[in-house]
Amino acid sequence: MTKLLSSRDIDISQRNFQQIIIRGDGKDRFNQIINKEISIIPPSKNLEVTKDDRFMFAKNSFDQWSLIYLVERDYKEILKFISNINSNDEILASDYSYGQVYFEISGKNRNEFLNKLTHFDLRLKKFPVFSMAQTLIAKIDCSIYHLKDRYIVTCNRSFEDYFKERLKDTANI
Amino acid sequence: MWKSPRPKKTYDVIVVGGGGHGLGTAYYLAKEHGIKNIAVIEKGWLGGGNTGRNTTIIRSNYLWNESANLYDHSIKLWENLSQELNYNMMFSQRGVMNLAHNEHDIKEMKRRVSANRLNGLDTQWLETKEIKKLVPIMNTDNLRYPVLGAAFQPRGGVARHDAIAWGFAMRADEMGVDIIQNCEAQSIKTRSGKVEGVKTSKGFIRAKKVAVVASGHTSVLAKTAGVRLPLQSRPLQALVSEPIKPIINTVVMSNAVHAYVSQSDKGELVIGAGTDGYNSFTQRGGYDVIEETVRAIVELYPIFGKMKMLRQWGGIVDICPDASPIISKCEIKGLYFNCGWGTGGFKATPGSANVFAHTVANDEPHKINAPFNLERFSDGRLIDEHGAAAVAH
Amino acid sequence: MILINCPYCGERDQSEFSNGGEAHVARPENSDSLNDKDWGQYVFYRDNPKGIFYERWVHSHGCRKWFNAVRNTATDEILKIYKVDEKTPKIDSFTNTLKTPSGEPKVGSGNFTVKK
Amino acid sequence: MSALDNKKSSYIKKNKKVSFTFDGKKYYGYKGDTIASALLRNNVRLIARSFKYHRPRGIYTCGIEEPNAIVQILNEHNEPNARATVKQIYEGMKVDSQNRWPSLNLDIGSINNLLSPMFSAGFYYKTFMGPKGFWKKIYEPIIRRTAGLGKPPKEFRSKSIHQNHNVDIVIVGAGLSGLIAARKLIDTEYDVLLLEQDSFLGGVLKNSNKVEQINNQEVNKWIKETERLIKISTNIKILKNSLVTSYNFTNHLIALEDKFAGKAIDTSKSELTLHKIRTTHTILANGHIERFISFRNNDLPGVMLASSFEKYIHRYGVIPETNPVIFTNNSTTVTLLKSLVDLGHKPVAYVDARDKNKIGKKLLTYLKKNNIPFYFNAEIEGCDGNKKVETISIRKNKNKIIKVKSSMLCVSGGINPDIHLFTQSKGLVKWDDKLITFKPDVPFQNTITIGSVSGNYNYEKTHDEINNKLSFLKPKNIEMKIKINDTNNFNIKELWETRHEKKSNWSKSFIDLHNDVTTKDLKQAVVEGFDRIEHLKRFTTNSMGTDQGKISSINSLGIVSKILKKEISEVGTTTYRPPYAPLSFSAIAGRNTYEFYDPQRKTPIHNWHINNKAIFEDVGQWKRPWYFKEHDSETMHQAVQRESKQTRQTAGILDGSTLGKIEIKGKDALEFMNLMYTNPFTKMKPMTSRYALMLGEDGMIKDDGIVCKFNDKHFIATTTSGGAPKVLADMEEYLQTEWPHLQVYVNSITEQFTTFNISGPKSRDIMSKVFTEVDFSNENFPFMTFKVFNYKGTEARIMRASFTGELGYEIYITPNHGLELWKRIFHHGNVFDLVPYGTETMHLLRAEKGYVVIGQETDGTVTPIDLNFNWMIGKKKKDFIGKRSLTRSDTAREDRKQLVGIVPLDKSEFIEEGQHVVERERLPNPIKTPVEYLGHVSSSYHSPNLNHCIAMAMIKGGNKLMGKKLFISSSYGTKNIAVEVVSPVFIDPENKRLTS
Repeated sequence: MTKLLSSRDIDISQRNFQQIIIRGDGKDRFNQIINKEISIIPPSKNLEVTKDDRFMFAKNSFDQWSLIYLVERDYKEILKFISNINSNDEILASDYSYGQVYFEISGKNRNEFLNKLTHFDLRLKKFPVFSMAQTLIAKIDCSIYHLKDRYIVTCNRSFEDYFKERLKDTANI
Repeated sequence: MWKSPRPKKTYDVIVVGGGGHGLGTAYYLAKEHGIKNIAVIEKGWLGGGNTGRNTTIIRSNYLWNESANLYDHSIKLWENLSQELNYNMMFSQRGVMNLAHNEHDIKEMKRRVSANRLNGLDTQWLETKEIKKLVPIMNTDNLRYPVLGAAFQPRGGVARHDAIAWGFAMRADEMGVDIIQNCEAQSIKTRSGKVEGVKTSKGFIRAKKVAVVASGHTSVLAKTAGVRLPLQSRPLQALVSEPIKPIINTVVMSNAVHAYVSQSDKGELVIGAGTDGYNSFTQRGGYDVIEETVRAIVELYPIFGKMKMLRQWGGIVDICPDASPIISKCEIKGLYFNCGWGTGGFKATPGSANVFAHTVANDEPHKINAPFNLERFSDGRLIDEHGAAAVAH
Repeated sequence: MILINCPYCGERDQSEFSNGGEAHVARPENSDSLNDKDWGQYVFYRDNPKGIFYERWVHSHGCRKWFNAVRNTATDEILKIYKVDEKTPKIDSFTNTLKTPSGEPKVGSGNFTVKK
Repeated sequence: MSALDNKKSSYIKKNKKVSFTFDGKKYYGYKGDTIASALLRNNVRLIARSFKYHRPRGIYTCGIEEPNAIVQILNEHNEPNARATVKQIYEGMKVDSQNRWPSLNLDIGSINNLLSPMFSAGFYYKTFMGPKGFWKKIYEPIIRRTAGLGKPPKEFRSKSIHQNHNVDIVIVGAGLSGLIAARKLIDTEYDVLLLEQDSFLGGVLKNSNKVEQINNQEVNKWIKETERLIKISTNIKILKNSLVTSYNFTNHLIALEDKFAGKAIDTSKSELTLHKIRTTHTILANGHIERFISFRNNDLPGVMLASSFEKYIHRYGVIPETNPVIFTNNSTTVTLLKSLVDLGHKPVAYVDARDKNKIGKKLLTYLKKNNIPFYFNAEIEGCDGNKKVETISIRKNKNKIIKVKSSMLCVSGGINPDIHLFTQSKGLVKWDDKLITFKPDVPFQNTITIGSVSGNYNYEKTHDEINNKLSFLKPKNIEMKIKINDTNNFNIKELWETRHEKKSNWSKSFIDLHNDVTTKDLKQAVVEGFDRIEHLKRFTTNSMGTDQGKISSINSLGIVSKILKKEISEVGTTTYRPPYAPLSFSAIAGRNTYEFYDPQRKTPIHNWHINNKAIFEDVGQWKRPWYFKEHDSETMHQAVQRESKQTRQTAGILDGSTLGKIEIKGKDALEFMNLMYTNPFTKMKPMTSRYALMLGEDGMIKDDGIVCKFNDKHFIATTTSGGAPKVLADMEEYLQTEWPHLQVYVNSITEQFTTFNISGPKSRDIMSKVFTEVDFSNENFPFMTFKVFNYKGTEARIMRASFTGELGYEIYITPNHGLELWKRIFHHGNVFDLVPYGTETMHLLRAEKGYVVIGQETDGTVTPIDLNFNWMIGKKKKDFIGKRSLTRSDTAREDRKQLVGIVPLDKSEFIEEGQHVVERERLPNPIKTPVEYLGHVSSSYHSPNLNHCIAMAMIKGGNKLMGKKLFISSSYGTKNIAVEVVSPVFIDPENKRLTS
């Protein structure tokens, strides 16, 4: 984790991370295949996030999941996992490792801060803990994960500089 | 100004739509084709639709020959219209500039400048420093997409939107045309492939010919006659600022940094936004479109950040798949359409009315509007002006 | 700005979505046997009603999923949202939901409907 | 007579003196003063010159509705058109009047007033026309110079921000009704946002003494207590200095917050916050606006709305004049009268248009008791004075004129519910005969109106009304007892204008002060036949000023309805357009402008490019190296020639990471690919790749790329850099909506693979050094095949492909290894003279080879057949997107524009891109009659490898014109360039370099 900024009850840090986007039907066989490989069941409820020490696993929509590695793994392991899953015709796993950046946003003012950059409704009653959403933040397509006291925001790597500048600008102005 | 007669039982021609195009059609039918028994029916007030809601930009620098001919025919009429109608159109030929912001824009615009030249139009290419001379307040280099040049048409400009509707209305009225406001066309009646008349909120009116010029509502009316048109009705918004002393003396349009602006004689900045991406008849678009436009204005003219939006409004524009209009007969005899002007119909008002009147009077298109037929959506001979229409659809 | 209830993500601002025009226009399977006119109808012609409109939207800045909506184009009110594989709601279920005004209301000069 | 401080008012901090200048002269006010209240304190009455006639104008109101007192703030980047009645002063503020020359007191433009017959309604349309050319050269420039209000702003860079809110309830306005509503919602389940335009809460409670006590408390105490309760609540947030300007569809509101109200702006901070609010319910508690009455010279400085006068006394603690004349047609002026008397002053006259029996005994007794000169059934005929009110003419008993002296005249023509926001929300309004005004009727959205905006002018009953209207929210029950100082029976007589006695050019009775429209103009327009209110508005410019006719638009309806002999309800109102008050462009733009206007996308190699003197080109949002400068003085032309030459001689490398990449997988992937692309993929061997084309249903080329086939169920496709999002979206669209039966998934992997294109005769040597484990021999790694292998613990994919016509490879690597690998390639490539090149060289090299670029050779009107791409069309395929369109009569024409190569006959000449192909050697200048042309030059470069210009063109029937002599127009002369039509492949037509 690299600290990006810390001001007025906002803390933001960032890191590179490993991630796999998995497409499939979410039915039993799909769950078994994944569970067999990494011993975790994909969340079944739309927009739900499950988490253990190794992974954050989120259901993005009815046929898409994002699997985020919380602890960096040997790349070969990930490639092997992807190749094993992809040996099933009805699943597509695409490697997203290092192709996206990961920002952790915490602090008391995190909602007000983020709402300077997005219209997304962050109120707890609309965006509960352990849920995720895909939305626009600072004009960029992002995923946002709600982990109790903080948000994880991910976006494509090519936007990294722009996104960071927007975050800093919002904190400073 | 004009009388407000009750509708007669029957007319030679009913023009549906009392905007500039419709009133102009009646005017030219009476003046050039000797047809006097005409009614223009308007559901609201004259010029209250897109005529009174647009940013009044006039230019003819379109890419394809067909369009250049049509729009330049119109400019030529504009140039004499104040005298012809004895009503000041306030046609101000202060020039229209289309900015290029990337290499692709440059290539596209230089091609257009060259095509325009061969078509006898006065479009020229401007380098950034020449733009800066014409519009010193423009931020040309310190922005996300720098200004790399522009296509400039000096004969282009702006005019007074109400004036053309009122001017045509007064002169048509003098020639005996019945101008009937608050008269909504509800359906077009046909029998065995021939038009019979129009059912209106003031009763049924019989007519030998019906010419529909109802912009956003054209396809709705066409449907009542069983005619399907390739149109989608979209919100298009515009806004004006508070008035200030003259600061910008030409019309500037930009597609990549999406905004167009001119300054009215009263001193307001007249700013056009883009269309919304969905069909709507509400005459109101999304606030996000206004924001997109204003941030482009602030980007291009930083000092305008200190100015304020005075009014914003929306119109309903009918958009064709190839961003070119339809001025055409159809499969029903005696039924004619002039529609699909999308975001840029105002500039064409006199030209469109003129050739449409010809089409209605002779049951044959004028050679200028012959390519703007309905068949092109079957045979594929489209007139694709998405580039030149200068509005990102 | 319209608020759209994505069946997968919930209510979001319209700026996250793209409109896909008329819904339920099937791509002809036997395009070779169609004449130019009929093919042109498929490629270029879409319904454009004032009132009840069955249309498509995609949550392009969200889950990227397509879905259908029934919207009153005279008021922009969304009357129903349904998934692509759900049954098309019948039009008569919406006839009573039409509210005035449509566009800028009219009266006298073409403006507000003024009730006395 | 001069202004006095009201010592009883405590809202202004009288212990804090503030100095500012107006037209260069220094004045003092107090902290909290607006420019207007401070100037009134200093007895400055002349504030501005009017729009058209340059007439002297003063302060007419005490708020956002001000039509006259509009000023320029010099020390805020010359901000034009600021409202003196809203903008608060601060130390060092510099204010100027507007629209006058040389000075406010002596304004040359006021000659317009005497020329006024020329400037009457619609004068633009009818005059200044002939002779032809005069409009353009003479009239228009003059009109433009005299019009306009403020001067343009000065250099400025905006710093406003946006703040989004999602709430359950918004309350607009924190006056009496807004505060009651808020109090009832404290600690309920709702998230509530309370918005107040002023820097304090209380509204009418602070602006007047209309309400005496609430729950036996002084109103000020009650406001304080309420504010405290709201602040400690968990669910209500207050925003002060926040004006709601727009009420959009689906309960979306825009409010503008001034962060520096009453303070000098700190330019490093955001000065304005634009709040974008999405709510479930909207409670409009935004009150009312007083309207004026038209009479002779009703624009003279010193004429002021009665409730505004009252507001200056109570809110700002300044009594603008101790002995004014009060002119009213309704009961609301009672409290002004009482305020003056309570302070020990009294009006010179109280003029009431109503009959005695309508006025009420209580008031009559009060007037008598206090010995106030009193006229009922009377009206103000007009007023006179030199740049200020001096003499006021009262018309009594229909004809008798009495003259009184005072410097101020307070006018009330009745009050209008402030329905602007309600109508923006598309709610319907109705006419109320008793109140003589429009009030809200049927809401269109979830809108509730409370208090005077709903037409409830009786403050005593406010709580009952709110209880009733908010009951569905099940709010808290609270005790409310409101004691008023006012009458609880609102009563008004219809009066829009009074009869004009004097006839002189200077005497005018205005209906729109801002735009200088007189009642005469309005009538004249009706006489001319404009009988529709929207036409009248446009013809006369009535209510089109910056105040949008807030104090006068209903009056004009009244006047027009009288002439037309119609009910006002039949005439209708004009449309209220957003925003409610002028809204700062800077605030609308927020931070989404300048450096943040559009995201910049950068590849993992971006910083290397910068360090190696790359000049960048914008390709969509991407920043791509356009060319690399070898040294600072190298020109673009030199750089591109060098890069191109070197690539063909040794090797060159391009950062192709911006290319779109899509992974396609599933049981039906093959069928899907066959439908999406023109090419057939069925017989394609696994681990090979193919150049592929995508069409629209209209048969026109939309995108191209290379498709890699792993097997029938797994593909990776590349797209153009700009086309990537659209291609992915189209694939998703077809899969989800058209062919849901196909079991296929697609993922974007654009960002997942950093991509390099290396090409040139030495590329194989370099690749062999970089990837020592791979056999790059032609036999093992032929053209259009690809391999996947391990590279430093990750996976690399290498494809033998080329966009230059040379031997070449495309390398795909995960982004965390991108830069390292790029450097490594150079490490090994340097000995082979490897050169980095940019997009311009890429375009040049591909043109030498005759390859097309989507968006350059194509423009949405080009079919594959037009490009001689018949070989790419899977003719045996039953269907693919766009197939049927290729056989329409127009697309099947043989004389369509087709792709050809062009070379100048004189090899020293250069053909310009975008110029046109003609059959004539010369063209006239200017061209009067259109010249036929065959097509246009889509690409043109100076080829360093052939050492002359090569070009591609799309020309009519091009295929049949090979070898023909034609001409190309030029931008600089009338002589065209003679050229020969040739094949567009200029280099290696046999593909030897590509495949060996």
